[in-house]
Amino acid sequence: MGTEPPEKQPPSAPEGGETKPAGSASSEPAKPAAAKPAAAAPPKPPAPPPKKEERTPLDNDLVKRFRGRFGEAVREAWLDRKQAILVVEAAKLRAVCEFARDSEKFDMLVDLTAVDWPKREKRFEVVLQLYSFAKNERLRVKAPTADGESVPSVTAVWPTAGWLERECFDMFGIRFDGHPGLKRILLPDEWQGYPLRKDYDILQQDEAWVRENMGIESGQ
Amino acid sequence: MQAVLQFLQANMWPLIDALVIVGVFPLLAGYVVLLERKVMADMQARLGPMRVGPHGLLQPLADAVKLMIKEDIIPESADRIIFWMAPVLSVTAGMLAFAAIPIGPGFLIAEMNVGLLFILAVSSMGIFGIVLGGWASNSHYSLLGALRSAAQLVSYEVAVGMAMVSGLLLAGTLSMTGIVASQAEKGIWFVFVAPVGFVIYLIGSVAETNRAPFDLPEAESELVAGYMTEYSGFRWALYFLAEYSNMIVVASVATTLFLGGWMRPFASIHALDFLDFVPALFMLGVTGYCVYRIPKQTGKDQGFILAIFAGSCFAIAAALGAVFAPPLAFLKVPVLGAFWFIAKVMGYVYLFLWVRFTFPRYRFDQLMKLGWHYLIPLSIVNVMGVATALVLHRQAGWSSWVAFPVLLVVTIVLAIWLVRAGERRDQEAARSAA
Amino acid sequence: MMNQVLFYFFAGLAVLGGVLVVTMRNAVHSAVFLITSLLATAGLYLTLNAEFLFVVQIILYVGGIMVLFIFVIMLVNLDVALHQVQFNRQSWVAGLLSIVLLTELLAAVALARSGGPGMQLLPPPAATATSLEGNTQQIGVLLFQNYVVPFELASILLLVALVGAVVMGKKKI
Amino acid sequence: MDEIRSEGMAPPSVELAVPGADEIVLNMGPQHPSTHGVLRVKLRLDGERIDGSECVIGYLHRGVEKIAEHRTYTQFAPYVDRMDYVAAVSNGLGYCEAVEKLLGAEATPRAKVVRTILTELQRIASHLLWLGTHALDLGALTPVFYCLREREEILKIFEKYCGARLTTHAFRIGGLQYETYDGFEHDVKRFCDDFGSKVDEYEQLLTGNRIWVGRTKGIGILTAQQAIALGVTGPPLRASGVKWDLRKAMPYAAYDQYDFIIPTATNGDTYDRYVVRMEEMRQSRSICLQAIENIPAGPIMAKVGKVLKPPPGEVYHSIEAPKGEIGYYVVSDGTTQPYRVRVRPPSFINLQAFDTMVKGHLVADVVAIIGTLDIVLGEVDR
Repeated sequence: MGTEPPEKQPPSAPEGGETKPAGSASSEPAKPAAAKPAAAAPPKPPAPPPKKEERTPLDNDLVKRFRGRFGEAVREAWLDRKQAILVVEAAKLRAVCEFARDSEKFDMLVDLTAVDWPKREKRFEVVLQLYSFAKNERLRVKAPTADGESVPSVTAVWPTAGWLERECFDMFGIRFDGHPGLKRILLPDEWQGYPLRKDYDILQQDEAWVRENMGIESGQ
Repeated sequence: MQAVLQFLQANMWPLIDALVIVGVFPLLAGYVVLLERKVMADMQARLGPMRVGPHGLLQPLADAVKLMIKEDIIPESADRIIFWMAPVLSVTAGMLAFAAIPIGPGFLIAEMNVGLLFILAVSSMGIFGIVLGGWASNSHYSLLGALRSAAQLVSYEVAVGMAMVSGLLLAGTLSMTGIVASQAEKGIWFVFVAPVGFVIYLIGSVAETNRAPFDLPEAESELVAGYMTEYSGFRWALYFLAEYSNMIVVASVATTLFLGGWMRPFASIHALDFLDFVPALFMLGVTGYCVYRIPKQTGKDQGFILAIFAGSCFAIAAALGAVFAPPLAFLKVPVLGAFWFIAKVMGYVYLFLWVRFTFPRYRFDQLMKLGWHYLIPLSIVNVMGVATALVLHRQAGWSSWVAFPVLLVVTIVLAIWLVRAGERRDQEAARSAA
Repeated sequence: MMNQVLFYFFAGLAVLGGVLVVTMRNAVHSAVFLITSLLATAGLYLTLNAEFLFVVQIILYVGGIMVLFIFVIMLVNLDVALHQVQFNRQSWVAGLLSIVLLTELLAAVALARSGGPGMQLLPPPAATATSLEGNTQQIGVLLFQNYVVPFELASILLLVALVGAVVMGKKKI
Repeated sequence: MDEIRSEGMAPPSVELAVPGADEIVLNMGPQHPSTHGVLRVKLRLDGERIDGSECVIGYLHRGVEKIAEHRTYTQFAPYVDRMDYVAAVSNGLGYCEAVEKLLGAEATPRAKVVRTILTELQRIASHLLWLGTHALDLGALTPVFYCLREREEILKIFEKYCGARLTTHAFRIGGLQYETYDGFEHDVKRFCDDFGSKVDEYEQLLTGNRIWVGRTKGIGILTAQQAIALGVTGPPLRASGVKWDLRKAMPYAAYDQYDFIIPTATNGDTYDRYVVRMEEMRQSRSICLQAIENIPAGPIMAKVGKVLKPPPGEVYHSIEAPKGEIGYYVVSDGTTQPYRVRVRPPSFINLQAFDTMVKGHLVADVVAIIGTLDIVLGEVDR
């Protein structure tokens, strides 16, 4: 990847680059239920301005409850494309998840993955997609973590996390504390490196393989 | 030497019969396979083999040639001698059983007074081919298939044997010709006297030949090909041959025991004697259809092959018709008998195929349960019912038109009760487990 | 003549099979030779025109009992036996016993041939092949009329053995 | 089924501890006729019963998520077809809608309806393939041919529409690439009209069959709590009694315009999943028939521009694929290439429930349970 994204935008900073205002404005009335915001938040602006800012800070009841329970551990909360995002401290992840499941009725862990941001202070972001059957709402919980740090496993909260955390470990090398069997899942056990990290170089892998197995230098 | 020659001379006709069966049977089995594939294709909205010969008529020959020239592979860790011996044993047992099967009133290799038991004994030896083959392959799939096969055959043999007993009680003899003669004498096929026995035999015989839905030993979704997994080429073909010969043997036994053997339908009603012309007319019809299809074939050679086929069908039709000529009258009963026998066997085999393409496969414990919990008790009830009816008929002087239906009703009522009780037991077990 | 050829063939096969059953190291091979031996015995019955016995021998011993034998042999891991010495020190006891048995048999045959008093072990050769036609029926009559009590006793004994085996074999009933 | 002693296995797994005296470990696959691809299952057996299991996956891993980072948004679209290759249209729909959401664009009404029709046809095709292979696994030889016959009709419609049958790449970001061909409505209508009686025919073959019921009832039970805890979605979740379908819960494409019901069952066993899928096929047929009545006129592509440069940010969008919820989590850094694309594969997550479902069953039931999960290894491994 050539370009590095803007690392951390202040939530209200105007967004540069090309904009496509037509779609987002007209889409609003067309899909009344399609993209329901995670929480029907009263402070949200009723009609989104046709500009390109997708990231609006979120401070609705749901976030307030999380903040009330975990205080500073809930770092940030915002809406992106009408989807609620909650950034929490990695160390508190499990407690937050338990709270989300038990008190906020987010009873299904839809997905657990990670994103690598090499330039950030904490390069990984563990991303959990939660869903509540009772409220028909989604919530995205993010927990930044640095390379070498480990994140508390949420397998005890949602058994789904078992394989998802293994995949995360497989692809990013993020360790999950308390996972019952953290080992590679998609890649062979003897695989070197973590492919979905941004600095993972396939050429380097190939050269190493050729050197090791064929005894020649790769021509790639 | 002299003695051997004498022996050969004395037993010339049976030996020739045997040679004919051994020589022709593999071809026949090949055509049964073709029939199976065609029937399957028809039921599954397909065409089936169409390439080798018109409508795939030469497919069996092509298959045979392919299997014979295929590389012969013996797994390295296999027990070579037993691996070699097992399919031979299987096919021997299958073919040996033909010795006692009366295809027509004269067409029979060995007239034995224990013919039925002989068939039972010889086919029970066929298990060894399967079990030893599975063991000798030294593969887990094979071994599991072999073990399943052995357990299944031993279990269902009981039910099949008891079903046979119900027929034997009616016939009063173990001789195969005697059984048919007895049906001719009584003027009724035993299937109408002991239908429950026939149904049990039908189910049991499907299980005994390892055919779907009881094809657990070779269930491809679980055990790849069961005991045949490591076999290839001609050895595999031998197993295949054994399976089909077993099928034909059980069908022949059913035909003899329950379906009146070589007798034509309504043999005792002389008003229906015109049915004797059915064989010739049927073959004529087949000939006519072949001739009708000849111009529709692509290419001359295909048409030529179909013409040959039509010619041979016509020859058979002519032979079936010729027996009505007075000088050949002595051939009438055997030739027509052979036709009816083969027709009935094919009808029975068709049932096998029909069942195979319709039903899913049993699980092994369900299969064992069907055998032990339902079929065996039912067969015992059935034997008792038939025996009671016979006693009432012979000793108490009841009319057979009263005794047998009454006992049949009793048997069926008991059977229904048995099934219901079994279901209730299952439900209770499921409830207590949950 | 033909009968004699067949007799010696079957008898030889039976003896050979018997010897190989004992000497084979692999249990499955032993079982195969036991089957051979049993089949040869069945063949002997056939030469005697005892068709029913022939068939029953095959159904019961070959088709029934031997299948279960092989079943068990395959289920139980017998690889250990392959590496053990088969002829241990008891072999001389076995040898002695077989010599005693052979002497006994020979003596019995000799005595019967000499036709001494009370030594008519073999029935007089009155029954010819033709008169044996309906021997199935004769066996039936003997078993179910003349010897019905011993027959039933034997059945009960077998039933007891069967139940006992199930009770011992099953972990919980 | 190769028996592997524990020391023969490369890494000692945590779930499968060293087997005890009475336990053996049975290995199914990766080359096995009924694991539906290259799935390897290690079963720990106590006699005939299954004590525990472990799925070994990844034999078909192609690094789809990594590939996405080196392609533009448009270039990546064909790759998603290769994940669940028996339901490529659904995968494509999910991806296209996710990127549209990221762009803030929306497909035109006409495109939406055509997308709905094709996706529902794809659902029928996927379920047909499932039914055929599932029945084949359980020994019923015939249904698979009937199913393939009907699936062929659907694939023909796809072929006429976009030229491809399996990996269709039918949609584009912002709408459709192709206008529907002449007679599209007629083809779909004819298929739907025929299909109703065909489903009844399959049911006649299987539903009341005692062997079928015996093989499927009470096998692989998943309660609603277990299903939710394991993240199971799609028909397995609905068969457990949770009336939840993304088409209703968070409508996408044109689903909010049509009447259909969400079939559910109560026991959560293999039979119920079968019943639910059969009913789903009927519902899909009904949706197609409703949609074909009134396809709005208009353009098929929204104005999204030639070069797609979504503003920085991220979006998670999921649709109800035939196998469950397929979700795309797309992160944009404002360039033409996605910064990260995460696929939430329904097969992968549903397969995780295998261990729960298989415990206490017989080895022969493994085949039924793998079949009833309706997994595609291309999607499990990606």
